Amino acid sequence: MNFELTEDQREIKRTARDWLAARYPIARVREIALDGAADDTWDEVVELGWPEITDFGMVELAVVAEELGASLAPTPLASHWAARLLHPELEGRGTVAMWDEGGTDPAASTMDGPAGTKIAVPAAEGADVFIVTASGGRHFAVPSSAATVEPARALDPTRPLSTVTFDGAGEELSGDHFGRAWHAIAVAAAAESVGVAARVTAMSVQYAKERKQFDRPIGSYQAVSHACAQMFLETEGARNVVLWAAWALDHDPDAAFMAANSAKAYASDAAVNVCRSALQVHGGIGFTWEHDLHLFLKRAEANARAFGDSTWHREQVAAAHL
Amino acid sequence: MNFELTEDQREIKRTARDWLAARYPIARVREIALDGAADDTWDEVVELGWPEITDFGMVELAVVAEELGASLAPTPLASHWAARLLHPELEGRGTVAMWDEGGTDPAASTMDGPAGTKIAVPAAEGADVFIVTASGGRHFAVPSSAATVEPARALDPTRPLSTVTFDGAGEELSGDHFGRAWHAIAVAAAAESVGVAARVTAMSVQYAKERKQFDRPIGSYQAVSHACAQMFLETEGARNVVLWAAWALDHDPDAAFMAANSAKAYASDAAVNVCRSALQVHGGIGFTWEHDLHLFLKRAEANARAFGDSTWHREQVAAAHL
Amino acid sequence: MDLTLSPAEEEFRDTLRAWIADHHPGREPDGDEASFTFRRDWQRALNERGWAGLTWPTEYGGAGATQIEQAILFEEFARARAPQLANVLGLTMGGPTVIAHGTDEQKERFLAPILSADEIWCQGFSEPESGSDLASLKTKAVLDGDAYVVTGQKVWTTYAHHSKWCMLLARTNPDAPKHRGLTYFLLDMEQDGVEVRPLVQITGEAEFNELFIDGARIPVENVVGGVDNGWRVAITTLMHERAGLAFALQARVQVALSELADELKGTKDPLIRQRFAQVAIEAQVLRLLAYRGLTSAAKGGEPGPEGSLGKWLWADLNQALTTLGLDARGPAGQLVDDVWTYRFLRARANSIEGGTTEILKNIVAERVLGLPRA
Amino acid sequence: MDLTLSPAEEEFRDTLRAWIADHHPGREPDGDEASFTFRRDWQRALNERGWAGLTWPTEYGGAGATQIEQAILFEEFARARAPQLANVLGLTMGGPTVIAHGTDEQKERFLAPILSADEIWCQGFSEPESGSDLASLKTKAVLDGDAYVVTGQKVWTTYAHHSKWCMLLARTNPDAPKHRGLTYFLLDMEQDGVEVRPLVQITGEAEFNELFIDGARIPVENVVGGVDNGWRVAITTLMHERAGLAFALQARVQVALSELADELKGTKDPLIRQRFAQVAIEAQVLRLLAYRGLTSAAKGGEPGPEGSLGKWLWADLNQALTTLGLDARGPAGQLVDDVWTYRFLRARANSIEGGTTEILKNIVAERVLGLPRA
Repeated sequence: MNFELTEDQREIKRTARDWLAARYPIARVREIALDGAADDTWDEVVELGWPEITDFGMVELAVVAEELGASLAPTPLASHWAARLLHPELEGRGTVAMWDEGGTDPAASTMDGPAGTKIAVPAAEGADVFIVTASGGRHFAVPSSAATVEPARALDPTRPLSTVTFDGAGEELSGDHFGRAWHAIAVAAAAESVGVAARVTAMSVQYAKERKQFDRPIGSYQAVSHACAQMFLETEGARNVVLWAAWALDHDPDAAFMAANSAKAYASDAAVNVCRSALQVHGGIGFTWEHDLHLFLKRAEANARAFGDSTWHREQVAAAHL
Repeated sequence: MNFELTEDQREIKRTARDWLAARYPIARVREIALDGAADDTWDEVVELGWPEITDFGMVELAVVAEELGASLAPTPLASHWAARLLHPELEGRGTVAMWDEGGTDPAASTMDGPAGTKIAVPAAEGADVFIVTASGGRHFAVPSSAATVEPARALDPTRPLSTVTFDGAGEELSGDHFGRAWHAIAVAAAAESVGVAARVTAMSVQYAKERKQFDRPIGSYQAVSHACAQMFLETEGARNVVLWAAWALDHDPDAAFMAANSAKAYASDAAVNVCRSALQVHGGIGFTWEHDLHLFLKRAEANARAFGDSTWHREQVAAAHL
Repeated sequence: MDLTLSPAEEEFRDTLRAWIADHHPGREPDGDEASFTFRRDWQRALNERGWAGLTWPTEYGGAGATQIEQAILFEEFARARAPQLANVLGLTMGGPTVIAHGTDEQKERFLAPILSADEIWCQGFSEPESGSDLASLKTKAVLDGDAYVVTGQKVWTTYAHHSKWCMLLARTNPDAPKHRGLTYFLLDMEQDGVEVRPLVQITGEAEFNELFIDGARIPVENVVGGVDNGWRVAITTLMHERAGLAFALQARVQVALSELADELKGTKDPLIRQRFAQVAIEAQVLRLLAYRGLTSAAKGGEPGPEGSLGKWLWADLNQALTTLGLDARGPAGQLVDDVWTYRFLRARANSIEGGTTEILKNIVAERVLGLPRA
Repeated sequence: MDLTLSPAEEEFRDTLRAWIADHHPGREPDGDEASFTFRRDWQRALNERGWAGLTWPTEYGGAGATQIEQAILFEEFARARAPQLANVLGLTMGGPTVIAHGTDEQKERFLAPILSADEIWCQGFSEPESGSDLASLKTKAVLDGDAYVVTGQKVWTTYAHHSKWCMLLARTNPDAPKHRGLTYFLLDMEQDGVEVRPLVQITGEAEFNELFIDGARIPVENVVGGVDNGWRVAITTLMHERAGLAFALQARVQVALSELADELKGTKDPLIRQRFAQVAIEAQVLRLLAYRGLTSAAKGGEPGPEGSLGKWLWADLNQALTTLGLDARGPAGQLVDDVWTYRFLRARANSIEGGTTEILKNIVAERVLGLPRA
């Protein structure tokens, strides 16, 4: 019984943090996300072995994902992981096309096969393979040659989304790994939300110490300090439940699915709550484009809606109990 | 356009407040509710004309009901009003038997006529007439001779509840007034919740000024002062929406039903929120039996569940809009 | 107690409603300049009818109408999705301040161009270091002959780039206690030493500006309400703004609510239905708070707590409403739509702008409930 | 990272589980005296097995077990709905305090009867005027020969009417700063000058007592940890309580949750389902916070923030859980049932007892986040 990262896991965390800090300082994130600069680190990412970390272990993946969230790195790694979890033999870079137009249930596509349109497909431009969901819980691997990508307007500018039309070509995937894969995808997304929440909590605490009004740091007012304490509670809670779920996916299959649904529900809400509250703590300055807070807020809001929102994941938890 | 009580309405309010303060100081309420002392003011209530205030005007009724709530008077007036609104020709003292065993929808009894058992019947002992709901939206007036009353354990000790079994005798009521009557009943209950909320808000503010910890009045801490401000907001809001609904029932039929559902939903929640928050402001002392706060809390909780809870009333509002 | 309109009020409403129907210029064009011209033309049309300064005294070009008639106007404008007025800050704050505290010469000089939108007004109160603690502001004004020389920085100045005049609060006495050393000026924006820079918000729009003031001059006759008396002048204007605002805000909420109802019509999702109903109910609570405010105002008293409560409740409510609008889109909420994404993001500032919710709670706790100051 | 038990821990769990199954005395009887005897007998049985002071050093009659084994015990007790231990405060607070701060004579005298439940302990810290501000307490102890004479009033003393010993915090130096003039005593309850009155709560039960102390005597050898050093002695015990408590509390929440799940099984109401799921998720969050605390403790460091976070989260969670239990009854919630009414009312104190949520948030803000003190 030991709820600490191993030395190896801590080393992975350090590497991720250092590499992301070097390649994706927030100014660089803004250049890519807001000014359209090209993101060109994929080869390095491959060299670091991160695209295949799905084979390595879910805790390791969650550790890297948290750092991804904390840095807002606009790399297509997360959507590639999702594709690779669903299609472990995938070659090149993948992504997942899961949302029917007008659909709301992440687990219930009504598409009749890999023919039709999907919305909100992450990192579609440059992807080699799309994993496309269809009715009856089927999954297809579709090469980019069979997909027409139309950029969409993403709420979160650090993560481009597209509308993608598939012409029907593609290979159906088989196996009994889809259930675990979707739960692992949820945990990875939840881990990113933890990273967002943690970074924004730290920013808020720092600001509350520095900003003075009425000759006192605003953090000396309970309206602010208790809001920060709440951010901390939810962030810590979210990180714990994400690590539990990640660990359980590899070591405790009985608990894993409910843990994963719990992680996505709780971490999505935590990141959203933290960012909304952080905006209040920051006051006017946090509402400006030049401040970084809105980028985190938009990531939190978008991520909360990706791969099933907290309401949907809670309903899965309810179904397991009731 | 004038959102103030008329001089007549203010006079009714003063009379109610003074009379209730004289007859039902909280020590007397405790004697009746907790020690089983007899409540013997009904003749005076009749003399004041309050049992027939249902004929007079809903704002007037709401004004008295708010004072009833603020005093926690254990008089059976509110349940009599409910009966009289459903059965304007009622003779003697009435009450309403509406909840089927296991039922949750206040508007959908499955009882086949005035035969069967109702739970949570207020002020059943000593009532002359029971208005009993049955399937298909039917209402029956049942004399007490046809009813067997079994006292139940009420959450709110100031308002006895009984399980009542009806033997089948009774006269079916007719008319097109039932819709308005049920909405008026909801508004009367909501007005009582406003009285509870207002009294408890005042108690809490007073306590926050007096109680010192760390050499400061606790009301100087935002954790406490903002909680009090929230109580005040919800109480004022609840009072306004109750008065609007009361006024609309007499003067603006198009708005009346939605206003009444809104009033019951909002005031129920307000009283519950205020009392729960007041317990936190009071700390340990508010958790003792000897302190009066729990009596208000129990009234707020019970009243929130009487005549349809806030979820049910919100659904009616949603149905009107959507 | 009577929530109906009087016959005269009903007649005003009907006349107004017909006038709006006749003059409504349609959908606002895109683009800052086109939008500004559109709003200015709309205000001019309203002013020609005599209604731009509806509650202003007739001697200053107003219609001398009641607060209730003003409320009717807000509601009818909202109902008809009428455009905003170009000179909203001049009409609701600048003009009333000059009327209450200005000299005869100031009234003569400033009021008519406010109504006609020939001169647009903006407000220079907040500074980067002085948000909630407004009285700590540092912009200073030093007397130099017959003019003050002003240096400092202001922020959140809506419409500054279209404005001729700025209601400027600046420190004239650095030695006095912080509330007592401020003066309320009317700063001519058309001069060297005043630089306006757009301040882009998280919505991507530049609704506000930053104002950099470096040696700008204000003639002494442009002091309003006396030197070192600026706090009192500003605060009465702010209270005025907050009470009247509640009505305008609730009217706009009703419009957004009905748009959301149209979108959600027929939805079976009980969670969405409950949230919608709660928002609808709170919108009524807000409307009734505004009615209470009208009743207080009609009795001629000081603005009651309704203003602070209303602003606070509105912020909570508008955030809940716009979040529901976003959430109801389901997974498509990851994408920007034409309505709710913007509204959701914009609404995040509701609990900050014009008095943070924390400050409003302090006001209610201290001034209404009499709780001790923190 | 590894959330599994070691083989040794698994063996302990299995042994414990079998032992509980063999010795479980069934449902607790009604009535204060009968209930007390029942809990005392249960503790004695446990003590005969050597597990009453599971984590106490073996030299004092404990089992010298790890915090993890203690957590296993809490979980197994909760799982089996085992009775509470009669001397819970002696076991979790009094004993550890004596072990940490007591003299050899005190250890010799006091520890064994705690384990055997021959002498029950209660805690005399809070006073009517000193709740969150514990250090302002007024009960005074004046040296008179070889004993202190104590006068004052204590409140919220669980089990005082069954207790032989009271952990009493009293002021011995009225001139020192408030934290520096307190001493930690062991007060013999069986004497004139100590009066216990039941304090009935909103649930109708008298779980706590008031303690009126008028001239009671405490021999000097019953000072623990030195005169005027009581604050430090008490605070380490409180921290100890809070960290260990989190585990016991989460174990009980799991039980209540599974009972609620049984009741709600098959419900179609999406609102109830969402609320249940949220509670179930937060119960896991609480459990994991407790695991974090174990990990910190195992590393031998100071108690981390988990204790304060856990107590705070538990209060929120248990209130949400019990409110859901009440709400799920629908209109029958107006009536008292056998489970949820009591639990709902009892849970209202969760955010007050053992540190109010406001104080816990202060602790997190100041000591964990380093925010300035208000």
